[in-house]
Amino acid sequence: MQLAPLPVVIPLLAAVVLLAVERHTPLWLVDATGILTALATTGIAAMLADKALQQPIVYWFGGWQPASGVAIGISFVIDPAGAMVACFSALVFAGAFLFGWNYFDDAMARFHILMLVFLGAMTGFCLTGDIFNLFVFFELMSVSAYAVTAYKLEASEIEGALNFTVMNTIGSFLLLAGIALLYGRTGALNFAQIGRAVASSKGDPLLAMAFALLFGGLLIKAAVMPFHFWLADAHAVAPAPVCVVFSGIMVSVALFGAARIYWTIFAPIQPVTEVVKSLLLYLGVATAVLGGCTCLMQRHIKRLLAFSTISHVGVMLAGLATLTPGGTAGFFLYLAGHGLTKGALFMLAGILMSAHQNIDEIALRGQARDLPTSGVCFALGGLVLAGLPLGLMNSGRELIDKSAEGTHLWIPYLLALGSALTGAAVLRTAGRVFVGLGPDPGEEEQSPSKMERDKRRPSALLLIPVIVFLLLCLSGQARLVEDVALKAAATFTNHDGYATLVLGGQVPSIPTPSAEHSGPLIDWLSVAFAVVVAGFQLGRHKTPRCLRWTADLVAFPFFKALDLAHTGHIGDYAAWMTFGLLLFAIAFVW
Amino acid sequence: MSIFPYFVSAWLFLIGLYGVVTSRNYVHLIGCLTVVQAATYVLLLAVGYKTGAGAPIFADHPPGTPAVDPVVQALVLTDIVVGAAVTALLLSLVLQLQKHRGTIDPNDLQPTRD
Amino acid sequence: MNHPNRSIAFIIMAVVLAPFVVAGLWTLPPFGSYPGPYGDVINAIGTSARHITNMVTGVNYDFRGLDTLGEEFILFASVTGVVMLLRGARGEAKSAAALRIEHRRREGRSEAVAGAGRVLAPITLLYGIYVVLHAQTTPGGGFQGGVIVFAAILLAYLGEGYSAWRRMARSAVLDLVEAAGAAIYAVGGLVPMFFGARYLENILPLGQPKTITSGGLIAVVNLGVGLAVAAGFSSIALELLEETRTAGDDQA
Amino acid sequence: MMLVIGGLLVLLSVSGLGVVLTREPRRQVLAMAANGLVLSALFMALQAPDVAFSEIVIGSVALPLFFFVSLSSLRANRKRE
Repeated sequence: MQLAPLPVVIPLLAAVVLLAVERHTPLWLVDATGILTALATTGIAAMLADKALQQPIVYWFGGWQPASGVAIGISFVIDPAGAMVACFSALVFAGAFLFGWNYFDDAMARFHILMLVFLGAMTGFCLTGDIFNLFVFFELMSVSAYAVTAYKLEASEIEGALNFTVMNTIGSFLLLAGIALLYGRTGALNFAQIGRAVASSKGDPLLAMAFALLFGGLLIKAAVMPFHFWLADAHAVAPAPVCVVFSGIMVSVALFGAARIYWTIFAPIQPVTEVVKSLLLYLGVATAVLGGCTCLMQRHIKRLLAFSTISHVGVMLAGLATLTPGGTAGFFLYLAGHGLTKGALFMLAGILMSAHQNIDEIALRGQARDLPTSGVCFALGGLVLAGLPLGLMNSGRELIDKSAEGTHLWIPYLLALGSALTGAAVLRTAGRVFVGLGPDPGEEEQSPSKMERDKRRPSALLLIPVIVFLLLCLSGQARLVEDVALKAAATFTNHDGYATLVLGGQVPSIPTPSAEHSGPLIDWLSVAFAVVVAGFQLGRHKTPRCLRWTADLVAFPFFKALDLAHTGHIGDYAAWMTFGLLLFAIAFVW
Repeated sequence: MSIFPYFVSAWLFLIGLYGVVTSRNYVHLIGCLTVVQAATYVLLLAVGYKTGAGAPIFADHPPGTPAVDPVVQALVLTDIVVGAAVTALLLSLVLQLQKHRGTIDPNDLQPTRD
Repeated sequence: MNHPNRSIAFIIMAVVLAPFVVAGLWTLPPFGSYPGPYGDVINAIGTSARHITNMVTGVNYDFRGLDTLGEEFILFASVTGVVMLLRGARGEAKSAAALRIEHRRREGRSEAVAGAGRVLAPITLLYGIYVVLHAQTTPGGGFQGGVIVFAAILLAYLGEGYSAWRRMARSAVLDLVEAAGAAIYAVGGLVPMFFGARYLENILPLGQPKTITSGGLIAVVNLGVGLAVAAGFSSIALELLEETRTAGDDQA
Repeated sequence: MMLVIGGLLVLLSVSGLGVVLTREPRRQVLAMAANGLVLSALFMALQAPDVAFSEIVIGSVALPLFFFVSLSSLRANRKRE
């Protein structure tokens, strides 16, 4: 049996069937269909990953084998990395469906239909070996995401959904323009074939422009600064299960696509490599730190978590931009660890919404004392984000740190600073909301600025996926996972190996690189810093006045300026995006 | 002439973006997005063009006669139809915006800030 | 940033970007000298491999059929999204169809318009079906023909007026047709796999060139696209038209 | 042929600019329809009849319709308030 097309086809077919029968189907059956489809996709992708670890699979749709080095049809190239990311995406979807059990009772099956299409698009995006096909799945991901974001019709900030739509649409145009340029040069759409065709050209402005356009489009989706503005607005409106998918997997999958394009097409081109190693690495570090700072400024819990996602995307980008198998393996592990942790945190935010009909940190102060388990999970999530040396996220982090040290010794510290700030923000929220720490804000502050309403559901039931996600993340520290990730990264970063695999020739065997870790010292430092910052913010009113003033004087203008940049104005966002493209252009001249 | 079509495409892309940046009305903004989209179509079709070649349809002239690239045409064709559907989705989001906020001018919308 | 500052900032950035764009485009192959090889290979093998004369159709539904599957689902997702958003906002989320107001105020339309609508609708419909069916031979196909069929349905609105039109264009039917169209494509790709072929691989007889049954699987999936496009666009138009209700409609 | 293509390209850069600079939405819809016509003529000249066909049915039927209907619903909403 051919498994390769199934991770895409099964969710899409399930969506079609749901549309046809939705009038006669009770909600529990629709929910169950969603979960089962996602689990089936997870299983098939896992089987594919298992096969791919022995030998990557190339699957030509329509049976169109390439003829003398020219790809005629579209291929799926299933290497271990792609299959595992697809598998993980499906798992996150299963969690989101489980968390959304009985939640979407007022749109018949429409919501589930869109989520299933979203899932099919994401697996296709991970597996495809053709750049226009990548664009199609990118667009399919976006379109199904647009509607589910705006689904919460009570939400007051619907323009968040609209800004998300507009920015991502522009992103897809950038991507398409980049594809057109590459096609104009090479007359090919298959990654491997383009890679071979451009390998000979050195320092070509056309390729630089194509690279900037392709990466601009994908970095919009990945929410890397200065392309990131839409993300927080979208998360503020989207329902919790959708946020789980957005933060848990969508942004990191976009980075995965970018890395795929780099390794299969641009890896041998010297100027591009230089730009990735400089500009993208610095963008990653800047995103990590600035995202962390902005995260600390938020009091809307979903917005806060959204900014923490931006910060962690920066870490992932830095890992990829080191251009080493170690950093790439770190990215894979970090992708999984961060997806599970952030997914769990967004579910907890959903539980708060469901139990207290509010999502404002100040207004919720002490309100959630009745949810101790959720509180523990939330704090644990904060510690993991800060860098607790345990589990998948930490393994990934240590690999990334080690690779980044090779470029600049200070990079791991800045990445740790960003993560510590996000951890601090989450810990502060946990302390304030679940324990009641911090100053009493008084009546006026406590009244929510906006009406938020959510369907009430039993919190205990909703905790199941949260706990599963956290356990999965924390139990994954075994060396086995690391070895698999390194092996996947070795195949993933092999430019020539990919081309021979797709277009024929003997696949060279590559030695699996050994794992190099940074020590746990920096992790503990980061956790300690997070706890101190959270403690300082909660206990501000009790600290000596001079300390408070100094802190304000040093940090406040900077933080305020950062927050002011997030105007929520679509014109500003588009202007910032242009600025990002300009950065690419300047980096190439440099 | 040899690169003029590409410049027209770049021009359309940039003025479309300019429209997005400066728009005072979300409906107008969506109209500007269609200009950006048109830019990508022009670029795609321009790179697949062959001087003096015919359409890649061999109904009247036999296979083997020079024809322009059918691949870019297929890419653009589907994208035009799909683009219209996405535009409809954008428009329905704007309708929601009007219902909830009473305005469709980006300048009038309060920043999503706490 | 306020309005003038933002546009000035954008113009400055665009001016700075311009030389890079020029440099990049300058190194593209000059206009009119498509270097190949992809399109040339398709043009060379298309007719003999699939018995079709329209290569664009061949690329869409056969060589790169997976793209079109994705595009069809983009359409599917947009339509589902439009319906969910608009119906939900009108408080009709749980109803299976857009609410129909029986005695809705009639739009003022002259007899001439109505008559023209009545006459043109069936002609347009026939033309649309013709365009869908002749995808393999002449310009046209599921995408274009589907939109023409949709235009015919709109002309029927002009001809018959709101009530009669809503009785004709039912949400349930449109949903079913759209699902069927998408299913034809997705399942049409799946069936060959049970015969040991690849997803979307042609296992049907290729038929006579220049007939509507040529191309094997192309004829089948093209029909699926035609159905999905016509039904999808009609759904969008229907929901958008329901948005134009004014306050007086409910009582009238 | 090149002359025709060149002329249409010039026309297109003007009509595209027209769409952006027409700030009044109702008039913009007309500008978009005109832009769509120029585009489909250009596609025809570029030997892409399929694409031209697609553009003309979308650009002259579907898109203007969606925009017009949306604009009248926006007006209807405003009246209701």
